[in-house]
Amino acid sequence: MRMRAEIRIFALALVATSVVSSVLFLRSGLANTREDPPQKGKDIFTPAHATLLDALKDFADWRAEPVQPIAFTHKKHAENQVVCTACHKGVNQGPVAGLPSAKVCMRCHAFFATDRPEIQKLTKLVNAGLDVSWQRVYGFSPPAHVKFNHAPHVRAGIDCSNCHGDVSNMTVAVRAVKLNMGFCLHCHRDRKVSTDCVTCHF
Amino acid sequence: MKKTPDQINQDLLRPVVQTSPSFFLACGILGAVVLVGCYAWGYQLYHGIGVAGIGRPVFWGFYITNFVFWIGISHAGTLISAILRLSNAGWRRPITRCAEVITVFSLCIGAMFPLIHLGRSWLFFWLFPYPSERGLWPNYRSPLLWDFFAINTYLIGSVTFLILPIIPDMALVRERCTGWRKRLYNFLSLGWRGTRRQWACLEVAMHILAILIIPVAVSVHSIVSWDFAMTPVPLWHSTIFAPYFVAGAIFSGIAALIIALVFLRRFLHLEEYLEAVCFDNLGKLLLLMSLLWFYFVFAERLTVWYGNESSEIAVLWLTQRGAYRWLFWLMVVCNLGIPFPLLAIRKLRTITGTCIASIAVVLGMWVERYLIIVPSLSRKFLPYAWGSYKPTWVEITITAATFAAMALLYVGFVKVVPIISIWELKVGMREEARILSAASESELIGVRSTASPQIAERIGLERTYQAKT
Amino acid sequence: MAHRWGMAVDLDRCTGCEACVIACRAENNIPTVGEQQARMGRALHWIRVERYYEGEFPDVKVKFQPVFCQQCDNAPCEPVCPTYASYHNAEGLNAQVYNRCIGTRYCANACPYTVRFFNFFNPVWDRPFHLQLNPDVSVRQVGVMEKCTFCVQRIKAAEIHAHEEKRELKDEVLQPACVQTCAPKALVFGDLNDPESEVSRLQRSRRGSKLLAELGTKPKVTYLQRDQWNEKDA
Amino acid sequence: MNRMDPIVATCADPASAQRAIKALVSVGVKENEITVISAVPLDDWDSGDHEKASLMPWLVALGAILGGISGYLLVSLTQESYPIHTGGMPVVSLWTDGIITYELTMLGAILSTLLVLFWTAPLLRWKHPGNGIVEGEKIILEVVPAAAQLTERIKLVLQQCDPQPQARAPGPDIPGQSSV
Amino acid sequence: MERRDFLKVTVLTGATAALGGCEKPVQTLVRFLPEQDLVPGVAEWKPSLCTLCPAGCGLIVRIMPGDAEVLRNGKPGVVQMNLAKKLEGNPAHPINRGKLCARGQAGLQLTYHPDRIRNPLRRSGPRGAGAFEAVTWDEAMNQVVAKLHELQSQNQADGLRFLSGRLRGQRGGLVRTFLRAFGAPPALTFDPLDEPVLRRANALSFGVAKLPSFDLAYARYVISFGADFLGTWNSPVAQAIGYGEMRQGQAGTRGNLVQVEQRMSYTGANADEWIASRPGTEGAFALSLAHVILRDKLRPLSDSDATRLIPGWPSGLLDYAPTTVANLIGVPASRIERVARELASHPPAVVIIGGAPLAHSNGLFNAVAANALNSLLGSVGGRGGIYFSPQLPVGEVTDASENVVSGAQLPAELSAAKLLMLCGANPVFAAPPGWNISQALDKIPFIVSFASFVDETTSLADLILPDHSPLESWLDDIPESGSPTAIVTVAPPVVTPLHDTRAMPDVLLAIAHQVGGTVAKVLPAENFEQMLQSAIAPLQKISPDSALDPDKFWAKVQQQGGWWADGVKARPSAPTREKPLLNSTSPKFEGDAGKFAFFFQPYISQSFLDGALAHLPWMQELPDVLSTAMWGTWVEMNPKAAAALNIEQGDLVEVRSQEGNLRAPVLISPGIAPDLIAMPLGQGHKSLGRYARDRGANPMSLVAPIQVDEVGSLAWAATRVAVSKVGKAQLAMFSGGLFERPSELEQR
Repeated sequence: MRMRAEIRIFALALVATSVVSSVLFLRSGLANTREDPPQKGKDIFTPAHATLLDALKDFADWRAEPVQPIAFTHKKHAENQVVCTACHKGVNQGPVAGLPSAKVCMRCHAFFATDRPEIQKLTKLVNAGLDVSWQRVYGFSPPAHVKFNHAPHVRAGIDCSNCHGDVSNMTVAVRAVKLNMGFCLHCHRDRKVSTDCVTCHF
Repeated sequence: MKKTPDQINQDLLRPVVQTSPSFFLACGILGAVVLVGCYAWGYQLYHGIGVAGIGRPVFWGFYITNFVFWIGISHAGTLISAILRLSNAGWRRPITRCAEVITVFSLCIGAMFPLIHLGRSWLFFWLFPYPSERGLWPNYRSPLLWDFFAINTYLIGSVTFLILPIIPDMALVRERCTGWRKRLYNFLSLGWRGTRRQWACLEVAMHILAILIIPVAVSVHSIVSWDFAMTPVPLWHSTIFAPYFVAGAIFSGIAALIIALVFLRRFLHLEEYLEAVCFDNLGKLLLLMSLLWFYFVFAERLTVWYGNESSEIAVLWLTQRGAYRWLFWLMVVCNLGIPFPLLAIRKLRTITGTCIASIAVVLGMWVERYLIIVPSLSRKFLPYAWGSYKPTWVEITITAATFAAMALLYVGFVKVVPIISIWELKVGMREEARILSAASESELIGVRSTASPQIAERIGLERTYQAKT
Repeated sequence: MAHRWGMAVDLDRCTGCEACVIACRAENNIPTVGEQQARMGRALHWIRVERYYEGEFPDVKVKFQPVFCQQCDNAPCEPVCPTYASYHNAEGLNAQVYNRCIGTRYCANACPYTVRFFNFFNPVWDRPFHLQLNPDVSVRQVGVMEKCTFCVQRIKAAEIHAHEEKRELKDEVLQPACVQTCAPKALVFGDLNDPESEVSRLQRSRRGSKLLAELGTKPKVTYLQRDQWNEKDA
Repeated sequence: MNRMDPIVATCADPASAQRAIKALVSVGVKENEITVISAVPLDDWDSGDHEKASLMPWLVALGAILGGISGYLLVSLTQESYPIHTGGMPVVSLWTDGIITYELTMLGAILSTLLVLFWTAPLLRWKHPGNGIVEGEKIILEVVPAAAQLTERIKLVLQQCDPQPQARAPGPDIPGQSSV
Repeated sequence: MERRDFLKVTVLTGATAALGGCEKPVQTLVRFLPEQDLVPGVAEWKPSLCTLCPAGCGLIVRIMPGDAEVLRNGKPGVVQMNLAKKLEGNPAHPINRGKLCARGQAGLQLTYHPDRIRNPLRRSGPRGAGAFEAVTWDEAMNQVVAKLHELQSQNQADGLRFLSGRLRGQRGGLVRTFLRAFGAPPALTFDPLDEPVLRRANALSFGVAKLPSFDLAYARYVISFGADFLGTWNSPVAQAIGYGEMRQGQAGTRGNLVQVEQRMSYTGANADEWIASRPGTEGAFALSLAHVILRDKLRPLSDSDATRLIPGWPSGLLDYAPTTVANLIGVPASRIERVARELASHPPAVVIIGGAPLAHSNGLFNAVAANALNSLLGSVGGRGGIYFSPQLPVGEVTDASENVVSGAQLPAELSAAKLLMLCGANPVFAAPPGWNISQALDKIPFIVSFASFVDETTSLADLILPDHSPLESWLDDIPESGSPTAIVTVAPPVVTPLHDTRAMPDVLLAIAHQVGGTVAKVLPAENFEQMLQSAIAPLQKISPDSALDPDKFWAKVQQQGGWWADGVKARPSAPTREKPLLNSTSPKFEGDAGKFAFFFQPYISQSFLDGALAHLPWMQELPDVLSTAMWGTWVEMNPKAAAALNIEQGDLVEVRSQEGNLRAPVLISPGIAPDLIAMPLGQGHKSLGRYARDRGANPMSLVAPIQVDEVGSLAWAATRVAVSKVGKAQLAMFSGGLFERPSELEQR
């Protein structure tokens, strides 16, 4: 029976201290009586991913191969001596290589290969005042926080194929090279150029 | 009472082989709380760390408080039991395992918090020194990395320290059950047979570990303190922190141990094994640490006040007169005001007394960690950047869940392993017997029941005696 | 010769107009957090104008003091970062490598100037506000620390441009957003390794001092204290 | 050679066990052929078993040294591997590396203790779990004579100095009932 | 576990979606052909013009190509277009010389604001319910034209009213011509930032009805009566540039700034000496200074138009001896003496007056007194003094300060209107309740608004013809002050319109053409661009590059963002010859001191001006530099006064005047007189988009409709209020401490 009493005191003490402490906690204005955490849409902030699946995909680095609306063949154009910079104009001017609008395509394809189904697709689009919504092949995810600039690389005489594979022999461009940080660093180390983090991350 | 080895086996193995409904009840309740905590963490992972109350300038809040707190609790076991083993204190035998279990589990829980508090928890593995094609390694100058190494070492050490003495008991259980249990315990006993050589090796190993674990334990909490002391933050950047934290850790550790013992004593009916003498001695230790703790606090506060350095004094006033004064005095009461009388006065140093004192201390030490972290951050050097902190339900829930998790793990462990080291207990009894025979041949038999106070005194059983008469 | 970027803040010129704050916001894609978050101390202002009152009515004075990352040579934020997300680059910038940051927020605690800001959530711009985002600066995702970078994107662009034109990069072609917009010219940016540069000159000024110099952080930002107007001012 | 079944006997207490062993030795059984199994460690028992254990501290020390070296190599080699500048502090600083080295030293020691124990005891051998723990003062003697012809004499000896020979270890029993 | 390859490859949409957080991917939308092929990632700078305040600073805009979601004839899609990324000051512009203020920087958000009106709207519910339906431009235009024809047919042409903020340059000219030709009275102007009192005073003193400019760079002693000239008053950027030079511009000398006011304005915070005087006594203060100077012969006795206005000037202003007025002003005589002596002994010295001192019933007197002091100090037109920027008559514009109906006549004028055209004025929000603006508007049969956002006034409109954002439209301006050279700024659109909007001038021209008759005749221009070109053309003759081919000249003007030439100085027109001798009148206040213990002073907000910028999240989150408050309003109180009512920081207080009452969190500020309550304008919107709506309180709802004598404009600082504590409030503050070395008390 001595035990029972002890336990009762024990419980009492437990309750008492917790009550006292919580009271003091509130009293000292340190307990949270504040608004709920932000809800999606309601607040200025929302979570990083719409669904858990997206989050996992992002973490596992998984994504589908892009499907281009028009089966553009780099090979053909390369064979016909169309240089990369003819379409990817930005590549030696700034960060982004860029894609031309369908207008540019039509400069030639108003006359060339007009019978091909893909070209007809293109023509139909342009007549409808629409552009081709090309899907991105290469690119960096936001959490990578990386700012790549094409121009200096082109100026340094790095061939496009170093990072994009032998596009001139591809039909639809595919991701030939896995552009991860190791890939970049490897090249940078070999060429004795800066491996300072803020060269790319800012 | 004189227990035959068989009785001991029965008493101590009962919780393992028999399962009462209250066990499932406890697991159910605790498990529920833990699940809520998991939900809270998931919620935080999904929305972002912002669902916690931390902001600028108080970037660390409940989570780091809990981290320090649990790491502190972990000093209960291993350190205490190691010291007691080395000093070969007889009364340690029933409590060592109970203490070591606390260490292991509270370490696991404590080590979770740095992960929980990360802004991008999913990248925690960047703390590991693993080779990557980036050639980038973690920064060994960061106290957080010291934590990483220290806690891992300490965890491995304590687990080893815990399981070695368990092996023989596992073998014992193996011998007394059938079916899947037998297979299980056969495995857990690692093929222990109890040969002379095994016993000899085990004893040496335990001795070595006891020696090793003490400096590790000290280093762990020193490093935890350096998480703070390495930064130029008012009141953090102080040389007193390492010993201060170590003392505080042992302080809260002993308290946690006492609470655990009381629970076990009650719910596993171990009244005859966990005798008053344990609580008495632990109580004395707790008293010592309480005074030591106060000594450190006083030294720290006095230096700051006397130094009168503007940024430091701001924090001092904030905690002693400002918004945090209530918590500050709560801390002092819990860590000194309540324990001191209860433990200093012999009459009050009963099981109940030590238990109440311990509860107060555990609470007080949690508050102490909170008061170390938050006020300093909210009063950094530039007054313009002063701020405050209020926890949200997420932090509070997760905190509560960790306490539940601790209890749950403990209950689970008790279900699997006899919480009192049976063989050590038997060795203890044998030694007692020998001391007695040395004391007086005549009272060799049944001494415990009829021992005269003088003899009892000599063999340090006085408390038991008092409790009985 | 390598550059060593630094700044000088003339508190006598500064009017505290906070144009720098918005300029920084626009240049560096700093998200707006909303009232509730702001109340929780989560507003992000890489540069802020500190206001300190002196005295009581009617003899009140006010001191304005723009505070931003001091780009310390001996930065407390750097050694504590377990992943080198906060580190020192060759030009003396305290870089914050967002992608390497796992969000321990240790650097923010260590920083005595409290100029580091944390992304507690993923930032969102109510469309079409996202159209005004600066493509040269990455949008910091949830859980990473951020702070003033001396507009490193402008520095990098200038370097590339200079390299392209095969000439040495001079600091007058280069200004962070805050400096560019500062009407009373209170903020001056430049190369501390160039003794002729304006910022070096100001650093040698008799009014020059460092913020919290006693902590030994060796900031690269010099504050020129407010001048006194004296009766017999020639 | 095929290992023959051990001859098992249970002694009432250490004293009788020791007597039995003396007798066995006298009939030519080597001491290392006798395994003594007890519920609790037996002290004041003269035998060579401790030598095995006495190796342990040295091996542990070795493990510690290995741990320390690997720790120091880890910090000192890896830190230079990326050309990263740091603020006021050196990349490799003995003060901080010391901590990591220390922790890994301890880790090495602890792990080696565990391994050495497993090796010397020996543990992790789950075969023949039988003839296991006995109760209280009782002691099981397990004799595996090298020479088969000794078997009969051993049994005889064991009977003379009172232990009851038995074939099996005490079977399982449920707590609550009286144990062996 | 190791995840080396964290440079991940994602589709473009992934990237853009992440930019905007998690939004629905763009690639589900079709992609329209761009107008011209742009090279993404490459930036260029184009000149433009800041229209957020009357200062008229020049801009350069950083534009880069990007993908924008647009509607093309009802179909959503993506198109590549130039996007504005950053605004900077135009380095060539004489006023702001490459610099810009916080508001100017935030102007960028006007273009990309989510709450912009994206197409013409027609009221679909009862007036004020805020229910609108989308209509096509044709429908909308036809409706307007029909209404106008209706007016003409009922020959109620004078029933047309045009209410706007100050429309300068060709926009103003266009409107004026339109109204004149239509037979309607001149445009009504409502602009709380305007200083009609000062204009009037300058007309009396100097014969120029304009806002003044100040050559601060060379001033060695500046005394400012309530003018927040570094923050929001007149031409802040130009004045801030001058201020910087005054402080540290010339080696060896440093100008001194003395600020006289009751509530420490943001300029006062920068002052070397801050003097708290009684409200409305600034004129007396100025004259008292003048008295000392005259008495001690510190300056030669000047006799100018400015001084002649002041009774008792020749006799040395005996009534204004410091000892006499010290109590009235609330400043010790010794201090007045000292300041006067310093003022006289540090030429060039200049006196500035503006803001609250002019917003009392005796505002005109205060202004004229300050002017007189200026002319006594000989700082009119001189170096380091006060001067008037020249303005060239260009096109339709004869003079920017052409007198327009404003102030208290507004309600009367409005109630006479049959059709109201609304452009850039929001009187429902910014006018005192006593004017009953909304009642007046309710009576108007038809209201057309050119607004880009649905503000309080526009929400009462029957038809909304959304204007382009400034960056999308042709802009021009003829700044009134801030530069010694004559300026005509012109800027072409820098970005293509994002939504289905049209520029107000173009719409007005189109309406004019459809209305026909004289209106069409006097406005032949195809579009606003043509108007501008023809207006600018004559400038070529007086400019250095007169030899240039006109088109080249036009191109040059566009590419440098306007036209300005040195040496074209202003010639003050002859002083207007009606000179009433002004008698010092003490200010009148509404509400008796017994019941309403405090003076009330609303002030122009650093962030929102009069409230027109409250919808910009950047400005909402910008900590007000003195209070460090974000996303709300507050009531400033002196610590002692607050303690007396046991009000403390973080309390919610109710402020009552005879006009109304409001509730707001209190902010204890050392820099305010114990008998004064101050509140920033700008918050308390009932409309104006998600960021401004239902946030904070609008101090104008307390202001009494008292007029400034002889001017008739609103005396907004002439109200008395009472304060009482009603509870606790939460105000988002950026700062923790007030003091750099906090007292023990504050550290709690």
